[in-house]
Amino acid sequence: MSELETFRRETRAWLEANCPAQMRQPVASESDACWGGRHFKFQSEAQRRWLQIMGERGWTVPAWPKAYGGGGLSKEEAAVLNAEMRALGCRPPLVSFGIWMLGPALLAHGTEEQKLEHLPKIARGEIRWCQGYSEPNAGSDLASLATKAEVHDDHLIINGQKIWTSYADEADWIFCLVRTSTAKKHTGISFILFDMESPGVSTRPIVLISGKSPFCETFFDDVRVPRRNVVGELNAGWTIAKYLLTHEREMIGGIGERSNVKPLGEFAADAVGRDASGRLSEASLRAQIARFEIDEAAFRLLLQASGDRARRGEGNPAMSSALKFYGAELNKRRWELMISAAGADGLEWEGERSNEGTLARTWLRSKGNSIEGGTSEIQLNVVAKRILGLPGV
Amino acid sequence: MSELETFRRETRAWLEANCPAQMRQPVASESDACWGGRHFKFQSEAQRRWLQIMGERGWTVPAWPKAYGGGGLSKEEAAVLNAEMRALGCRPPLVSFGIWMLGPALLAHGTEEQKLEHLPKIARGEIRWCQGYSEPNAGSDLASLATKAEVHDDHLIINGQKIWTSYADEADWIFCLVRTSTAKKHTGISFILFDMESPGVSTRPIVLISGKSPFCETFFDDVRVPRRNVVGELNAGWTIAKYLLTHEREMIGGIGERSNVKPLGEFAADAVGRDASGRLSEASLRAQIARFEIDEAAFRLLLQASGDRARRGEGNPAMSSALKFYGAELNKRRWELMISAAGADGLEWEGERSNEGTLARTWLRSKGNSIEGGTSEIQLNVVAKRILGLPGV
Amino acid sequence: MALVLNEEQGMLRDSVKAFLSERAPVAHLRKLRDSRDALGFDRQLWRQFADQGYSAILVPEAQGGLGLGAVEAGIIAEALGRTLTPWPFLSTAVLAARTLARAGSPAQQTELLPKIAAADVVIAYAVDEASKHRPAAIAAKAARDGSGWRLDGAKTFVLDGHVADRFIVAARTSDLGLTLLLVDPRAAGVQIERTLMVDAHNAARLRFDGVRIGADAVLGKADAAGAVLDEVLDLGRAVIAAQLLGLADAVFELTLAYLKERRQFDRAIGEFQALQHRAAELYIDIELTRALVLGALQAVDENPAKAALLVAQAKAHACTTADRAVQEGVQMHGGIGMTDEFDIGLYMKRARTLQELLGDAGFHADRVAAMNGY
Amino acid sequence: MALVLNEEQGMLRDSVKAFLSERAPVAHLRKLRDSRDALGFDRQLWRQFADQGYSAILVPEAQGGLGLGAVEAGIIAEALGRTLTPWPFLSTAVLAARTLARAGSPAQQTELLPKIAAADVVIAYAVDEASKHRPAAIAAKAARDGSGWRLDGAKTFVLDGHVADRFIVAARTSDLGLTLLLVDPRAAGVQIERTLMVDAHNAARLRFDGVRIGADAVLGKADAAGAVLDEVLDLGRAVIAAQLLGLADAVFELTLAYLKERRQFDRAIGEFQALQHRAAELYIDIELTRALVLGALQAVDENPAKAALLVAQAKAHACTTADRAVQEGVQMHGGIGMTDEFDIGLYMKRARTLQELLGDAGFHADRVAAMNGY
Repeated sequence: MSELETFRRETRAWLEANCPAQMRQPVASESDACWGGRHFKFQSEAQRRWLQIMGERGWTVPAWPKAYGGGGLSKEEAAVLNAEMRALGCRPPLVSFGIWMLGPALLAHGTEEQKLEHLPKIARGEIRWCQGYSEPNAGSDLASLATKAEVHDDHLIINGQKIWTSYADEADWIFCLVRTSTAKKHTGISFILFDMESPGVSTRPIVLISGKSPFCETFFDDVRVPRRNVVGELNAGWTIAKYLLTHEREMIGGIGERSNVKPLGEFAADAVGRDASGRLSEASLRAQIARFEIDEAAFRLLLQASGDRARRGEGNPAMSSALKFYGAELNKRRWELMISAAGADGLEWEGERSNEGTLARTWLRSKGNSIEGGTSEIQLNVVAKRILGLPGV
Repeated sequence: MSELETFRRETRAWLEANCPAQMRQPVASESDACWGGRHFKFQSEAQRRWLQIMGERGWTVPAWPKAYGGGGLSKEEAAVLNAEMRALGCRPPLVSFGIWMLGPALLAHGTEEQKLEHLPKIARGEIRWCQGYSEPNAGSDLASLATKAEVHDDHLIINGQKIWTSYADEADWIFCLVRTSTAKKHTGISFILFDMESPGVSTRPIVLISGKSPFCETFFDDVRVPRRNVVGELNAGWTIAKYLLTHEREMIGGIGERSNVKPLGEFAADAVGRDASGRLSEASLRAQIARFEIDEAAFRLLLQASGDRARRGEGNPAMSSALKFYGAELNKRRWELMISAAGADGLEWEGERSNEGTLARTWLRSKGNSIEGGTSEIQLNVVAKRILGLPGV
Repeated sequence: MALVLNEEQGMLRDSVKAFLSERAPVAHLRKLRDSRDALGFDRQLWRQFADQGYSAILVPEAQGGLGLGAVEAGIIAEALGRTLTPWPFLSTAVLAARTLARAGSPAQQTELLPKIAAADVVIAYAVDEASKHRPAAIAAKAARDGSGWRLDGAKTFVLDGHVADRFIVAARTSDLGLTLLLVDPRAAGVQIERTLMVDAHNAARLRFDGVRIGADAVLGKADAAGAVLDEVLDLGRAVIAAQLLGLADAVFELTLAYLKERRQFDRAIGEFQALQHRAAELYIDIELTRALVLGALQAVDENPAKAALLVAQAKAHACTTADRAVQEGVQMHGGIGMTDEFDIGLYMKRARTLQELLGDAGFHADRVAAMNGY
Repeated sequence: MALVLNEEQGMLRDSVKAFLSERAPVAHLRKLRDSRDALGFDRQLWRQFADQGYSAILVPEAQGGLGLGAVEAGIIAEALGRTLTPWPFLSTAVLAARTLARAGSPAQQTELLPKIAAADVVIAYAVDEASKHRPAAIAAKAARDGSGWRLDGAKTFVLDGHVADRFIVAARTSDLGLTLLLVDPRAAGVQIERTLMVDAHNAARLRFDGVRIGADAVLGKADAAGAVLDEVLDLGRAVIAAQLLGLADAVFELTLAYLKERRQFDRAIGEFQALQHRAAELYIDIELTRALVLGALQAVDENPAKAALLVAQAKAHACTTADRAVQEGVQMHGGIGMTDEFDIGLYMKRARTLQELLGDAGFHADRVAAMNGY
């Protein structure tokens, strides 16, 4: 038996023995996720315990080095762990921007001291992180950001405002882009970490057109941050930011692909009825849904083909922009057609019948798909320039 | 009875007495038009005679001054003449770029000598004109034109090439934009007139994707033109060109409005059949045609409203760009839907059954609507800048 | 007839616009929404609106109204579309007023029309029974019951239903025959449920269980309401199209201003040609809708033979244009457009409701095809 | 299975592309068209193509073919779509070859399949009878006549019909039953009219008046050809989708090069953002079609249960994409794109014919809806 097979057998046995039964139930809603952090309210003892024992083994971040709280697994072993967890229906013990975003950046650009300080706490779910990038006047054009950090001998003083900071009101620490020099747009930016409990930090939740959201505005008023909390060189944060943005874009790529939703045609036929020959009774809606399903099928296959090409080393990195663009537009179309099929009933906003307006709220929320994570316009610019090689203005 | 009423009665009587019966038949095809000129082959004696007697009265150009071969009529009288001709079904005695384009330009910018020399011959249909604007590398960006006219004491020497010169192979004279200075893009252009029989002028017809066309390429090889044939100041031809372009755009505005074509829905239902309840049997085509007819109805009403607003002095001149854009796109959609309804039969290219491919050729020809007379892109630029006031790049 | 407003109509437009932007701008709707106002509109403000004569447009002069037409009602609706003001204008001052004027008995007219003109009554119009508008499929049933009627059935998407003083209910009284009935909300067997809609305007679901209705509650002739209903629905659709036009206009103004003001990559975003072209196309769509809506309103007043076709075209076109306006509006505003704090979301929500109301673009395109014979 | 070509398939793609761009580029079609070639293609060149094995893809190895599948046939078609080469590939090497392989008797196979592989025979496929593709409405009728059949009816849009050595005719032999018949063009009662189409490819109309056909001319079982026909048509549709993909690719390459080269207002027109965004969207559409077409071809080979749905989706998507490519291609080229001298018009014409062939986007979208149960 190969070593990998042995690992698989042992892993399965360990998971079967240790994963609490409750943590093997399918995730019912977003609130089932375990985000960790200082103030996190565990939903159950099982959830707390699952995080703890996985954290102890470093299996919340199986491929990180053991020295930083990881599992020290090889890529192949991590894949096996993942597959076994899926096979047994184990919930992820921890979801976290620390794992997805800050961790990779620190591993690549942090000092040894920074890694030792922050990574283990991320791995054990002790510190919950949020991301401070966008500002009211620096959305797509991130390089325009204006939050200012005055550099002193051993500390920086930060003043300014961030927006779209997901879960800022529940996070313990923030990783943040700040301007440390106004000499040049891109080169005057630094990547910095600080505690959200520092004096001068405040947050305000953002209500979206669809209702409550995890987003916040975050304000910095003379926040004092030790100089050793700068990651990478001073004024060289743009490199790290770009690294993370690409990362983020890839995560969002699959947005158009939602398998847990009832097929549109079926939903619509149930909502508006069928004619004598079984066809959806609104002919023009029927045609639009068919066109949508065709495009959706094409998108699923393109996602698959892009993966297959990337595995062969034939992928174009800018393809993620194409997928982000199309996935977002497709998802918007899906919800337009859903709301159109649902008619007046779909426009209810409160009350039990509409499950507190779930359909209408999801429809409205989907409008953000083509804005967040880089607008559709930005993605098309990237495709035009980096794939098609069209000249810049 | 008002003077205008008297004029109406007399005009009607004169038309009834003098317009040949044959010239009161509806126009059957484009080849029924009388273009005049040195080499024009009249279709009939009636056509020749109708041109002659109308030309003698100056009623080919009723509102031009009598001194220049016009009818000297007031705007109101000219409108009455027009209305009476339509009422009796009289064909226009003469169609001519001289009347539509050069005439107005000469009236506004020509010297007395130029007016006396050229306008009467236009009015009597003795000289047929063509227009030399576009060049292979100066389409939408007309100011880039490169046909060069070297200025000498009393003459200019012209070298270069024009394209899209309608009927250049049948025209006697050309009005033409040439570059007389390379100092500045817009200010180095002159507006000049010359005889197409001048040594060094040659033409070549252009075949379009739809088949034969009136367009030509026109080549100038050391063509010698007297200096007095420059209209307006040397290097100041851009003003005249712009004047004529606006004129042309307005003429083309009505392109989407074609009343002599069978309504699309009827055509399509005849072509693809109906279901048991009388509906066009291809549901998605039916929906597309309905959307087209809605947009077409809106376009007709917008044309009407724009006229009504202009009459009140409330019009925006750039609205003609909006109408040109939409009319062109609408006409393209019309023929896409026609060809789609006609199916394989509509794709025949020769032979009696398809009337030598009329449908397919008209469909293909319509693709030029959004290119000729200013591309759709240019029209949208104009709308964005001159109506919406969006900043230029 | 020229496709432009005449002088009086122009004055009406200016005055109602000024009135609404001063007294009932979008912030007014927002306040009602956030305070979860039980009535859903401000009755006092609505009376002030009526004091200007705006509720009396379609009330005949004999009943104290202005006796004006669809064009004038459209002008009011267009202004209401700009400010999203949630008044019972459509239900009461348009649908009910025109029904009463066309089919009401002298007693009904004398009782109700002056109150409509004075904003002293709210009358809700109950037609729809399913999630999509399908007036041909009305199933609520009124059966003869002595000298009167007995009403059973359910209605949905009834504007202003939960605050109405009276309903006008379209009920089936025979296989092909419909009857319009005036129903008292307080009658036994009537159930009313307020539905809180995405656009924060009023609507309700109604149930009628053996509701007994007197003979004097019939509007016009029993079993023969089809023609009146068709005419009134078409008037309503044309007026909603005007409201969508006003909404699209307002959204486009907001968006255009933002394109000129918002800077990215060291330029106003309105300098980017891709946005310029999209804005230009949207502008043209709005102008097309404007011409078509006015044509439809004029036809309702002057050319009944062409009205149905033009109204269907206008409602379909206005739905599509307003939809494009709000989609582009949100997208071009970027993140700020997604926040509840900013008004554009309110426009998107209202546009969606108005699209559904009395038939969406697909419904009316289907009617256009049928009327044009294919 | 990975959604990429394997190594052999990649080599096939490169070799057929190289062969066609060298020996039969667009100029070749233009020459045939302008010389009004009576045959409509160059037989010698076609044999050279067959010498490479390209006509033998779907011919089983037992009959001297390569015994490959839809993916490989699609690779050839994609290349033919790029160069617009007017060979009887689809009719003979795809539709006829697969029909014979599936339903032909040993005698039929032995006679015809090796000739197909060698490009020694042209076999035209006669299905359509009206201007739109409607295989469910086949009305040409074959009645029993002694031991054989008697064929009456008409067919239209028959590719390569005027130069065919044999027809495969789909005829109705009972209310629900279809039969595929091998028909000799020289038989009494056959009328053939060449139809000169917009794309300068071969097509014909056929009439059959009491054409007598022997019992040995039936392909497969009489009255039971439905399943074979469905399968063959789906193969053909997937292959046409691949051809449309190649065409769209070629047009996009032409257009992209022009955007980089053509200057206006002192800039390359490809610098204008509105054109950049349209080009980027078109690029994405082409990539979507590419993935979907390969998925459909793979399903035809490996997953028959999913093939019909995927093929319908692929044909619909390819039609829409190719249409967008030629529309944008002409528009972005401006005046030059409208001239016959420039190739893009030839692509537009061919794209339109391929869209119509075996069902346009609307036809296949309708099938998708039906297969997905709404």
